[in-house]
Amino acid sequence: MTQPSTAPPAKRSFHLPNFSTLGPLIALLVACIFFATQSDRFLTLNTFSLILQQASFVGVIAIGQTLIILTAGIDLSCGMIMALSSMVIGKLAVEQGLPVGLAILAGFAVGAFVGWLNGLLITRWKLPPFIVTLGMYSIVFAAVRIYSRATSVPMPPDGLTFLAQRFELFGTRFSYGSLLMLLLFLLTWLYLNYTAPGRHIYALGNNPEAVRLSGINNNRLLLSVYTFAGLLYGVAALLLLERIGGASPEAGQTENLESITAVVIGGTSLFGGRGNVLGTLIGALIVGVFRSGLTLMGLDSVYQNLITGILIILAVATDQFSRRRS
Amino acid sequence: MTQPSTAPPAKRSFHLPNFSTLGPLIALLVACIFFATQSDRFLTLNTFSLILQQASFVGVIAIGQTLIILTAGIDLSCGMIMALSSMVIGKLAVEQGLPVGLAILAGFAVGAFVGWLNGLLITRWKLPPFIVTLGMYSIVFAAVRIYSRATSVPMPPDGLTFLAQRFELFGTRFSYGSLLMLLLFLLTWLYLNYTAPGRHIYALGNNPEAVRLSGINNNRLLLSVYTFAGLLYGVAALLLLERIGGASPEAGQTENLESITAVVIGGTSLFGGRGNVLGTLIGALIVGVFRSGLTLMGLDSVYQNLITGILIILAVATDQFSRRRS
Amino acid sequence: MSAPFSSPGSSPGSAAAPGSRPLVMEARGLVKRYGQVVAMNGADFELRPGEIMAVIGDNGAGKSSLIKALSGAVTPDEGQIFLEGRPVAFRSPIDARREGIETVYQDLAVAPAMTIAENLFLGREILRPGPVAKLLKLIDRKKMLEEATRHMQGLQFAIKSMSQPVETLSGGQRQGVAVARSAAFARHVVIMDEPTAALGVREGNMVLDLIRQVRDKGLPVILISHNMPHVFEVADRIHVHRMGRRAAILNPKVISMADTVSVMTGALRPEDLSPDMLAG
Amino acid sequence: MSAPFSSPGSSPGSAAAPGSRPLVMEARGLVKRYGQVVAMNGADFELRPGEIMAVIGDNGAGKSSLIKALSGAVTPDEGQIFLEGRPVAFRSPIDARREGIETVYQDLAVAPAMTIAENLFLGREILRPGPVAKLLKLIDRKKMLEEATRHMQGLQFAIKSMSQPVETLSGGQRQGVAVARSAAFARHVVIMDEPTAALGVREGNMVLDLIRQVRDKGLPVILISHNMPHVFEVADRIHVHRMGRRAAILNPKVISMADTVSVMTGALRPEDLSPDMLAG
Amino acid sequence: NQPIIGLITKTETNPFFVKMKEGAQKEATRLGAKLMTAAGKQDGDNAGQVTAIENMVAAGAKTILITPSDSKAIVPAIAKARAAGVMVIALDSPTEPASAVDALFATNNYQAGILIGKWAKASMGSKKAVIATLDLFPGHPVGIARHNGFLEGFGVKGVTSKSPDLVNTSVVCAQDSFGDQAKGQTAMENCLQKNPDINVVYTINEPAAAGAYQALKAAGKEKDVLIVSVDGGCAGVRNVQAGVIGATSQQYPLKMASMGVAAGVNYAKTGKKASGYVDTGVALITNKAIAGVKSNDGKFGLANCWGE
Ligand SMILES: Nc1ncnc2c1ncn2[C@@H]1O[C@H](COP(=O)(O)OP(=O)(O)OP(=O)(O)O)[C@@H](O)[C@H]1O
Ligand SMILES: Nc1ncnc2c1ncn2[C@@H]1O[C@H](COP(=O)(O)OP(=O)(O)OP(=O)(O)O)[C@@H](O)[C@H]1O
Ligand SMILES: [Mg+2]
Ligand SMILES: [Mg+2]
Repeated sequence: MTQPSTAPPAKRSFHLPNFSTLGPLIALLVACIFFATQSDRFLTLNTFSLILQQASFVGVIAIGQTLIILTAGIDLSCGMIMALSSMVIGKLAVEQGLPVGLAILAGFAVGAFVGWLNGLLITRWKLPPFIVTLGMYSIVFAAVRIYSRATSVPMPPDGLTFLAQRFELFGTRFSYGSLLMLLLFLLTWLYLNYTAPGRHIYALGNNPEAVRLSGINNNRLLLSVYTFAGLLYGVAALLLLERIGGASPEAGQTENLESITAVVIGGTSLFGGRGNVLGTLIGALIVGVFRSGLTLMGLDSVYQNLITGILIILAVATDQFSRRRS
Repeated sequence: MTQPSTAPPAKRSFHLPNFSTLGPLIALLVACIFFATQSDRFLTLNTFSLILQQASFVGVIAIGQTLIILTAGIDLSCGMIMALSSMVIGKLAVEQGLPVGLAILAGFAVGAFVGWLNGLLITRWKLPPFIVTLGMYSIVFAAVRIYSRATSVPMPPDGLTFLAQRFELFGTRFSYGSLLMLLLFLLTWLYLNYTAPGRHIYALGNNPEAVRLSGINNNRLLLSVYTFAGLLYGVAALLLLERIGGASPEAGQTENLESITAVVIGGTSLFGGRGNVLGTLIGALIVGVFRSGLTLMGLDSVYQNLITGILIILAVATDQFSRRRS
Repeated sequence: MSAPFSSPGSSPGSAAAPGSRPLVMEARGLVKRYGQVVAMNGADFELRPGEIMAVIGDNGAGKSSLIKALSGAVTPDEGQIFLEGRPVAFRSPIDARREGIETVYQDLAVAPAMTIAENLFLGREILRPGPVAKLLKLIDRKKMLEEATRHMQGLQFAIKSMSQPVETLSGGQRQGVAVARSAAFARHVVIMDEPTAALGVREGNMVLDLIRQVRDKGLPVILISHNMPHVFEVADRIHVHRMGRRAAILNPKVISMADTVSVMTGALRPEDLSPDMLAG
Repeated sequence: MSAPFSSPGSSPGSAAAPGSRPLVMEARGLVKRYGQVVAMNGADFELRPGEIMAVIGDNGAGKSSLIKALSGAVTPDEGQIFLEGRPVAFRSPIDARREGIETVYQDLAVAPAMTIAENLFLGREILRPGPVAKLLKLIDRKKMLEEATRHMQGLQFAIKSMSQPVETLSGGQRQGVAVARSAAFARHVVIMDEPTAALGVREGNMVLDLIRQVRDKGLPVILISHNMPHVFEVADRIHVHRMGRRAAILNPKVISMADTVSVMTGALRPEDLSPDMLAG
Repeated sequence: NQPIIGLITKTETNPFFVKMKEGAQKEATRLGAKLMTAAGKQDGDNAGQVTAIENMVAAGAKTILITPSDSKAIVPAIAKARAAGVMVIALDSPTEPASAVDALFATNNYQAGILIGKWAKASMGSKKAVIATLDLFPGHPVGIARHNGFLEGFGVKGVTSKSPDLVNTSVVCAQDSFGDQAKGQTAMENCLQKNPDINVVYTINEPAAAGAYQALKAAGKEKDVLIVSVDGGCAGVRNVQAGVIGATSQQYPLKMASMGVAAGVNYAKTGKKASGYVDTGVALITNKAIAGVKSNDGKFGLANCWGE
């Protein structure tokens, strides 16, 4: 969030941070066990499949958010970019009658383009990511409204059917969307850990000056991260369309905070350079488990808010304590 | 936002950051000149008084937010704490019939208490401020709903009248609330620049390890910052009551983003340790000027969103460029 | 500064033979593990009143870890620290500061965006006179700038203004700030972890002078350094650290620089030294 | 390594007299201002093929600023840099790297949370074989660890594992990582800003050896150091920097250490030296 | 074995929905049913409502009552729930198409707008009206229905219930208030800056109206400006009696909720689903009755208001 020109946060620590996803995982398990004792409907594959589905598009957004936060940035426009992409896909496929494949490609391109625009403003003008993406949020918000004329576009039942398909596993139906999300998490994890540009993303968040001095083009790297994140928001748009069966002009307003929450619960530092994208997956699932478990317990929605607040703090505290132990 | 245990971000820069508020000020002036050419109603004392009034409670919240961001933290619960305080003051004064002064004190105490709770979780359990205050947002949100039973409390016309008074200056009526906000900005600026604890706040955000090693009690300092910020949110509650003439259970939901925006536009780094609270004042005013100016131009609200997004980016870009010049 | 064989620690300020006055600082069997790495492995340490005790050793031997334990910056896993004979357990640098122990850390704990003067006085700002000012903790900027200039003048760094942010200083100038800070405020013990590493010839000698001045005020100094000429110039005794523990305490008045290096690198075993080379 | 008076730069790799082969690097009139501070004030510089050029000077003299300009890390306000005779304008360290210039910066540009191996290979990771791996830029972790061990072995730091994060290393070990990196990858010029400052006696000597090896491969080395014995041990010529500019180039084969220090501190004017002490 | 009934509101904060929830809770307790509640994060949060539907179906709800945030986008999720044998009733606002749910218990928002529009027109008499509107936020169907209904009632030409978007003919200042008091006040202040002659203010709901009144009072104009609103909450009705609001269209969220719960219990007992559109009614509340516009006074309003 600083200007790339001000340089290396050469952080040091005596207590070694533990990058494993063990902490969040423990919190997730504890939450599951707790809810299982509260409702016998909780510990079913069905619930599990549902939580995965519900986490799917925020999860994919959170992948992009993780990449950006690893570079010590932040993206407030993520949900809106998704909304725009979904509107583009919906409009083109349904109203313009474009082939579905082409419409999807156009949606992806729009997502990547807006992401690229974010990256351009951040790298060229050296603006703080917070401001650029906040401004972009407003701009894309207006664009969605103007483009959609504030009307949602329902999917025709035979339009994107392939998306709505489910597959059976142990008698439970899972959505391809959940599968895609899991796959993207895995691929991103591999990318971050086993490719050179992946490692550079960590280094960039860790000490941008070191990256610059080692002859890597910081700006190009950052630009590619924001563009790729935009592409991921396009993929999230697809999952959103699958999930709610239509493009809504009201979508995308809360996903920024939700995705950042998943990232931080997952143990990634908002200061960049430290974290793990699989932690983000667990973070997204933890939020889903709370929501689903509390609903199953039949709690009044106001009290759900109360308890969710407490549980989020406890989940991260569990993580902290488990790190301090190890 | 990291765990205080992981240590010193010993940032260095070759291009010296310029801490003056010159950049934001230029952006503010440019915006004012632009709107003055667009509407002859803009350049009036009346408009100015109104913008000040509208900025008043978000402005006071943004003071607390600046202090917290200077320590490399963040507060998402600020608006909600204000809502709770205003509800407490309203309920006690109107429904319980407590003397107004006592009710206000109780409101301040509640604000400071919740702030202290934030600080406690952050310092004792070493949790990231993002998570603690996000959780606190949900908790206080629920508390406000339960406590207010979702009903707003109107001020009796003779209840907090002293608050609603205006004073005349050059034929324009200014509210005491605006005055209070300006005063608080000035005092905080003096505090940050001319007292030992004020300087420690900067140092803490700059290099927490250096502060720890120099024998300052980091935790106590952080705790006092969060508590003081909570108290400021209590003061903001008073201004809110003055402004809208009653306590609303729906208040406080957007002030976190708004105050962070004012802080960042004002040139304070989200990484802590660098910034100026007077910049925050200018940041808050810039947002008010945009809103007021665009309305005067008679723009449709969708387009207002679009333009606001662009203007926020341009405002910070102006700031950046003016720094690079100097 | 030559001294009789049998009397180690013979410089003006340093007092008497072992036993007569209690040790200022003592550590027994300190252990610190980081995962598999053992930074300290049963390290002992002692410091007599008014002496300059040099600590030398290979990179990674555990010198910084030792002094971090002595200054409260890290808590050892095992072992005991004594101050003036009483056992102490520093839980934070605040505790050590309270005992008057001042430390220059190797990674120079400074706040880069703040000015030199502010860094010098961080945590003990000069306040304006008057009870109101004391209550509000109003700082006296002018006085701080003056005092800072005075403190830094002694070291003769070519620094223009004390209101310059530390991040604009050169590597050596930054080190000068950290050194000046510790020397100015110590009341009991001064610990310096490689204070001359980044310094030029002239500036390094200034710091050595400063160290002697501190000793002459009666305060003992712990000096970690890789610079053998510097060590031999000022040290009363030399603590050799090897693989996480004390290998020997040498007498620089007797032993040669080459032999010292041999002990340090393990080429020479302390047992094989003549007894007078060892400092009691 | 004694040499005839008239032939400066007489070590094996270094070639010929001035003029016969073009200068590898040359700078003329470099100026860099930071607000009121003038870090470089018309600084000149030259580097001959295959020589070790030491750069010495007081703290804050502008040495780091000079080499930052030579390595593209800062852009000078005025002046010109030549590489093999052609004028170059480095706009970033990428440009300098592309020319085969490797630099160890004084503030050790490392990513603290990343492992030693990753830091060593940052920006030029070893990729797995095969076209797919090349396309995806898949890194070969095993090979990188092995290579890292090999590079670091030469310096004999007692580091257990190359997959340790750099932030867990001691000050000297960290410096070792930065030095090993530059030596391993240079193809044209190696620049080292105080590479031995935090090193122990043994490790420091290892680095001096390494510098000689680099020179023997035919690569010229720019060595900034405050350690006069080190400088005199390896340097072919000594560039003395004073108040933002070059004061003189000295011949270490002729001039004494004490005189050198005098020139550096300004006690002795270069004009007053005998001509043979100046290196052409 | 209690029947489980789910209630999904647009938000957690709007008193209208909070009271709806309380009404449903009371009725559920009376009839021995178990009520589950959920809400979107904010108005327009369709994804949150979809999630709530899924979780309630998973939790065994047999009836789901929903105030759809996005009338179109919610349809597929409702279809899935109905396919699982759940009866879905829309409350307050319809889905598009209306047939997507089993039944709709709602007020006609367009009608609510027409009522206050007619009243305002009649009250102004021959005076020239300068109109400001404090709307919900861009593109919200309820906001559009009330706003356009108000204009039609006011006699603005060319507005019909079919107009897809906010019509702004003869409106000098249209601002978003998000139905929030503080934001309503800011919007009103800015409108007054733009045109100090404003004398009719339409507001999306009563909190926004209260905000508008604050702004007018600060400008010393509260006596000269007519404020009309929609909702009929008790606080709003009291404001009508106090002369803050000229007239408001009262709605009956408690009625919607209790009817919905009763239908749910009935479905659980008899297996018979509710169907069709039940208009829960809207009444104009004002203390300044005007000939030709049917209205009720504040006393009636207070007796029938929701909230406290
Ligand atoms: N926070 C830490 N986490 C893990 N290992 C550590 C940590 N701090 C120090 N170590 C390890 O402990 C050992 C001793 O480190 P220390 O800094 O005490 O050495 P030193 O003697 O001061 O070395 P130098 O002369 O290079 O400064 C080293 O091997 C180092 O890698
Ligand atoms: N980014 C900067 N902003 C302002 N001043 C700077 C900056 N960088 C360096 N300087 C100033 O320029 C001068 C030269 O600094 P430089 O780092 O080049 O010195 P040096 O010769 O390397 O010293 P040392 O031996 O202590 O490392 C110093 O006075 C320093 O304060
Ligand atoms: Mg050390
Ligand atoms: Mg330097």
